[in-house]
Amino acid sequence: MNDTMGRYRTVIGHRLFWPAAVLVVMLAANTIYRPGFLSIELKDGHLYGTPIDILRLSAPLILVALGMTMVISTGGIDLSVGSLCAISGAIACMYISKQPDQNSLGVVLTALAMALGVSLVLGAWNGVLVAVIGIQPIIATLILMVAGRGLAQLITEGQIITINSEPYRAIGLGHMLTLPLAIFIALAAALLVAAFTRRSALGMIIESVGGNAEASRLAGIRSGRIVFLVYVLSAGCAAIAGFMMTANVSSADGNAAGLWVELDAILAVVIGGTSLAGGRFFLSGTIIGALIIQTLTTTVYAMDISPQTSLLFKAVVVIAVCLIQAPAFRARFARRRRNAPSPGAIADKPKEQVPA
Amino acid sequence: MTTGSLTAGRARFRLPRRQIPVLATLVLLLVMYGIGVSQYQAFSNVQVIFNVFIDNGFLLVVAVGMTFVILTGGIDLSVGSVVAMTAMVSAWLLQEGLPAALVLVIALLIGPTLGLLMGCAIHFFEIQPFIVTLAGMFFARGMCTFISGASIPITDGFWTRMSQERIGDPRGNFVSISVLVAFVVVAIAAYALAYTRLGRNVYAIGGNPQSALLMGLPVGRTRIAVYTISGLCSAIGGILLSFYTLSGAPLIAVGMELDVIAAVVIGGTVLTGGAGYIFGTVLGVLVLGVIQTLITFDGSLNSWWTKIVIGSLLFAFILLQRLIGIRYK
Amino acid sequence: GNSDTGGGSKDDGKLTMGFSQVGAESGWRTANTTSIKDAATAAGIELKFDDAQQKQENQIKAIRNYIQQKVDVIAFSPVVESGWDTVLKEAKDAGIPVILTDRSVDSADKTLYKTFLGSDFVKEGKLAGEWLVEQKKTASGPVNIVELQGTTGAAPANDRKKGFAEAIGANPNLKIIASQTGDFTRAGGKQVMEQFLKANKQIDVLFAHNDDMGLGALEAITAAGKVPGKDITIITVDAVKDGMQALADGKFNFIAECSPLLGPQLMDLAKKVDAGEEVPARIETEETTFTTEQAKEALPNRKY
Amino acid sequence: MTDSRPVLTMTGISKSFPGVRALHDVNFQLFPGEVHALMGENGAGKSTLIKVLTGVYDTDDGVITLADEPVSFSGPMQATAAGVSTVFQEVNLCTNLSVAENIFIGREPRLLGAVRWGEVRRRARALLARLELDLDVSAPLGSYSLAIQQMVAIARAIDIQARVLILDEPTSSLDASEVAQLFRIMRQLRDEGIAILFVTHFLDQVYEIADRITVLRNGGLVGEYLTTELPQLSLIEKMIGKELDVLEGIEEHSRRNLAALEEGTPLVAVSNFRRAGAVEPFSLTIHAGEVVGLAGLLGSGRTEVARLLFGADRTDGGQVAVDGAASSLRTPAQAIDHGVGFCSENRRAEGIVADLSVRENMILAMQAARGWLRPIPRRRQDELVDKYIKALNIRPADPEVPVRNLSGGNQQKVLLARWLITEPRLLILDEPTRGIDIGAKTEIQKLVTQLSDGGMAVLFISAELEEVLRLSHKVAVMRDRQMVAQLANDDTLDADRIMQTIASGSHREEADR
Ligand SMILES: Nc1ncnc2c1ncn2[C@@H]1O[C@H](COP(=O)(O)OP(=O)(O)OP(=O)(O)O)[C@@H](O)[C@H]1O
Ligand SMILES: Nc1ncnc2c1ncn2[C@@H]1O[C@H](COP(=O)(O)OP(=O)(O)OP(=O)(O)O)[C@@H](O)[C@H]1O
Ligand SMILES: [Mg+2]
Ligand SMILES: [Mg+2]
Repeated sequence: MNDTMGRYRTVIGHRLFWPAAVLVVMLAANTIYRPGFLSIELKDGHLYGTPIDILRLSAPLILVALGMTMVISTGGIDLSVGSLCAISGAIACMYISKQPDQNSLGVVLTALAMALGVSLVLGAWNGVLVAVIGIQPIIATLILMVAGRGLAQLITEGQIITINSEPYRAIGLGHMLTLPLAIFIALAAALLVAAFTRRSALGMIIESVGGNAEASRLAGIRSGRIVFLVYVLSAGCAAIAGFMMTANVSSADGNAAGLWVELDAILAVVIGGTSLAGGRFFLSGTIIGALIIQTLTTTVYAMDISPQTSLLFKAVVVIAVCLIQAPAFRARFARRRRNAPSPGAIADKPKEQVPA
Repeated sequence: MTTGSLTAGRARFRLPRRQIPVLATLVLLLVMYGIGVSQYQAFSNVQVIFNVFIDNGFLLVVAVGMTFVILTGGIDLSVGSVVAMTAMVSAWLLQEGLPAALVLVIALLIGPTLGLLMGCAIHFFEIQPFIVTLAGMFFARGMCTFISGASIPITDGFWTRMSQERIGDPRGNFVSISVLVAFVVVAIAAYALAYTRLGRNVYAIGGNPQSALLMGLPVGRTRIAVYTISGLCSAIGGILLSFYTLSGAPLIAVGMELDVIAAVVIGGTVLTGGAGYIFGTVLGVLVLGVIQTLITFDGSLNSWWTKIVIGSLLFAFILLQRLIGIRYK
Repeated sequence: GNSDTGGGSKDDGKLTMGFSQVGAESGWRTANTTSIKDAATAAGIELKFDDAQQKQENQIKAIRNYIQQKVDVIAFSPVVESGWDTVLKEAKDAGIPVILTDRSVDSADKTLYKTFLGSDFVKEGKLAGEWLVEQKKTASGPVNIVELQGTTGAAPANDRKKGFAEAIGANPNLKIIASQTGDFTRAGGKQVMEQFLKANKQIDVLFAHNDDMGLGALEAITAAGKVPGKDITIITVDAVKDGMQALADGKFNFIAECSPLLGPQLMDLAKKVDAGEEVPARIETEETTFTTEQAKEALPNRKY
Repeated sequence: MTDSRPVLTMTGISKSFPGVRALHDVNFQLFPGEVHALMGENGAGKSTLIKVLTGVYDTDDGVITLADEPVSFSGPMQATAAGVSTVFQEVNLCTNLSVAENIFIGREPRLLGAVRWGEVRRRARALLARLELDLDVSAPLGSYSLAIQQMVAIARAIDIQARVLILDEPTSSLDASEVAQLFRIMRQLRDEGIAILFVTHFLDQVYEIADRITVLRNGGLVGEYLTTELPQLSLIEKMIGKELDVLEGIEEHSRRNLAALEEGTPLVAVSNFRRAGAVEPFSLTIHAGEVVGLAGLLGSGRTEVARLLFGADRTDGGQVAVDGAASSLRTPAQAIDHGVGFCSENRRAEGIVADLSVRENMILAMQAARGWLRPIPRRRQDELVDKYIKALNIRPADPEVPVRNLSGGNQQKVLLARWLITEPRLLILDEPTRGIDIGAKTEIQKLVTQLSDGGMAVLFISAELEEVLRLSHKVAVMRDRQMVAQLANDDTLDADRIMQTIASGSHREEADR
């Protein structure tokens, strides 16, 4: 009895519990509204169904949010990711569209390399502004957020560049083991970032810089390099996300690609439990956060909530998510409930378990 | 002996250092204006300056509210939507035939109420301001589209008068009433920050919230107050915007929160809180306004170059500001 | 810029026009901008161009600045319909004529602007709806329509929705079973269509408020194993090149044109207005509709 | 004194944090007009008791009465309003505000709601004068050293019209004259009938000022005693629960032959290091195995010297040689590469990373030196961390708790461990024993001697001259940001002579003016 109680407590106490619970509740609500919501069928050898859509569509957001997690963990913020998505997509599509054989793998790889390269350079630009010149991150990245959109449109000359390239399309729409390739790419990126940060000491050092920059400096951390690196990383993630977004519709739209994705990404990071003030970061939380956001968007469409009210609906859900997530809210709520029926019964429990 | 060692009151930095970023901003702003004048004839018209104020009055008011929030180390993403919502609600109520005075009161109550609620959520439930105000942003924008999918014109006499009244020589140079309102708001805010307990608590909380709490300052109350103030400023901004455009439109002021935050930060306020001035915010708004004016005067840029040039000007400005700041540290 | 671009340009006899564009939010808009710029050059008009980035405030600012610069004509495509009286009055007081393009404004005082040149969004929706009514004349059972709206609150979205709804009202069998915003983008159109397809067993018709959303939806329809243009009839608005291609390929069934090529007409008008000639209060651009066959014909010399 | 009724009683107070029982059934009472010392090892629960009292934490159990009224404060604001004025353990002020404002914020003199700044500054100056401090009251507090900040915090607390004054380790980085100053005021307040709760780890201070002592151990109450009836040794016993092996051995060590050490090339030799507005040019050589003490008064520039040596601040000029070869120590990272470590006096702002665990905080410097690409294997981390948790008796002994949950003294130990783990060749310790209990302090002192015997050089800064004298081979004396003398620690050197040196330095300077 005590043992199950303890296990129950550790599950509830886990920081991923509440975000995950929210996700489950959202899916459940959808299923109640439309029983077929979770159903998945096999079409042309791929799995087909709303859950798959959610996974595929959340892939770019997951990617952007991963980079954003690192940046936020250092106490910064990267507003330019949306523009970077647009730029990387624009460069890749532009290059491919100019080639005679759009289906050649070599062409696509070159395009990807070029776009990624440019994005990394732009990430480095952000990094220099923040880490070397010492401009406040929000402003430093705002510059590229504004100018980057212009750059993307400059590249596409304000047109939507449509391409017809199977290998490129695969980034957004391809399948592997019956599942969308995009989700594997996102997962791979997540694992890579996780390995990169947690297997090396990078993660701890990032958290240290975000937690107390001066103390970290005095401990010998060259925080400038770390901060720089993080912005480059974020740009890299955004670039790949940009490929996915453009591949998804086989066209690059300098204006619309990745519009407002920075807000969604920041929201995902925060829902995932990372504090905007910097410090500890949680990659798995971020991923769940991104899934929650995509599920929310899909819910609006799936329930066909009228566009006029959909923002209100989103607001209500986001508020609910925040409240459920907030320990202080749950504490208040629990206290009130506890006071009513059997005072003390639950309250005494933790004390007994505390080792002296 | 001890006294001997302590007599020379030497701080590592003297007071003016705190004003340097603001001074640098002012100088750079003047330089930018000078460039405009030297490039374009009509730029030197006094009315150009007045127009910058007329066109940015509402932005200024909202930025003042945002300054309070950022000074405590918080952020308020809802401002743009609250501005839109206020304008929308006013337009709608006027269309429904309510008297102007009543509409004004209602419109001025909605913003602060939302701000109060957000402040409470932030304080009592310890939810990060970013999410709370983002939800507030969705909510307010949702209210806009909920009220009407299309824009609602305002034909009310009072509004029209406020909108078209020209103060100054009506043939020559003039400002609008909004500008005066904005100045009043700026003056009150500057006074409140410098001379009232509330204002000082704002700085203290921005400096270090834990310390402020342990020093016995009303941290919760202040925090809730700043979001309420920001809500109020957004509401006033919304009214000014409805004067400005004589309508309420669901998609107006989209992304305004970023302009506002940018203005505040360019004005020298630190995003982590605790340092900054209202005067800096005024400068920040002017910087954005002058950049915009420069772009229009040029008139040869296409859409994407406009964005790139705005970004570049912003960059040049911030870089110089920063370099001057370092230099005189 | 160089110093001679400022101030009144009457002296060199060249007409100066201040033009404030909504933004560059779509390929359509870019084509519109290009048309205006090219036409200005061709007509020997000095154009001061401003991009408002979808913000009404920015447009008002731009107009104020044009007044300061004493341009000869001001033209702009309003972001929204309402809220222009104050600044237009200032222009009027300064004696600068104003021409509206693309979208109109709802000022009660019609003397604030000289003329309106542009499309009628309601009519576009109507044309689309009428074609559908004609097509489904013979349908005995209910016809299920899904609609991809433009950005919520945007004038073209509101008007096209309205016009379409009016037109299909003629046949009670035609029913809109779902209507969602796709934000005028391909990605949006696709994402929404995916859910429509999953939530609704039978979809007969898709009406998209612009080509881009329709193009996005195409992919969703294909992925669902349906044949666009056959299993689902697709109607869109705009007729940009990619859309026309899809139409020619039989993936779309019908497009109501919304032409962005206002430039030459605008410059003409500007000259007339500047010369003090009378111009009609409302000029609608010549627009047509396309079916697959017409698209095949028109496609080769489509510029945008 | 004792026959009046207590102004404050706390009965049966318990407080648990997840996994830690910080207070368990503690009783405490405070009478008007007494100075009551609250004693205990690091982590005994002293600060927690104070925070429970002032409403920073809710109690799990227990009753608090103030003047016979049961109270339960929701936070320091209410406590202050009820007449309980507190200086919390870490300096809890806002460094972005001016000195004057820090003293008066929340109760500024006002006229029609407007703060009267002139009055604020005037009164701040007057109040600081009472503490014999003359500061630029409109300068931001952050531009002053931690010790000054501590004095400002005290000034803030004593200005409040209070019935109860609580001082949690106010003296941890003050030197003798400041402490004397503080005590003078405390006596004055006591005589006015104010009840003072005083926490310190300096036994001498307790015996100098306290009337009564309450001892906590491991969150439990050991007892309440009259100071006069509790000899020092039994106080220590009560605090640590066993006898303390005394400081034998250390004394001899420091009086070792300095000349023997000073043979050969110095480990670090700086000449003409300076920083405008902070330190006048100074030269210093430190040899392997040498402990150099840095003595001086509050604000004399000891911390500045340390920071310059470590590259934490930029120098304006001067040369440095490591192992006889010209080098540069311009950033902390460079200094660390050269085997220099620096344990800052300001542990909250410049030391701990509160979010990170004890383990991560400990290995941070070592990891930084290796670069992030070469993580320290987890096994090795655990070994190191375990070793120092034991050696420094860090409590709780769980390496995975966030360091923010540790008591102040234990945080300090974590910081020390961080630097010891890097095995530096020169370790700069700025007030390393700040807020550390008597047991741990001797441990640390022993450690320093051991390390220096093993060849590590130490630059030792402490406000306690005795400590400096006990450990150092050589004492450099600072005065008004100038290094005025370097004295070998031979038999003739004692605290008085150091004070004289400082004083004569002062004469010289006065002549200069
Ligand atoms: N916020 C917290 N969360 C968890 N544990 C805490 C927290 N604050 C204190 N503790 C624990 O409570 C115990 C008592 O800490 P407290 O700060 O009261 O010690 P102290 O007697 O003041 O020690 P010191 O002399 O080092 O200041 C310690 O074991 C500490 O780790
Ligand atoms: N009496 C004072 N008057 C003005 N400023 C002072 C005074 N004392 C210290 N400061 C400021 O404090 C800063 C730090 O001094 P520093 O820390 O080097 O002194 P310290 O010898 O370490 O003394 P402390 O015991 O205060 O740590 C100096 O830059 C100086 O500006
Ligand atoms: Mg303590
Ligand atoms: Mg010091």
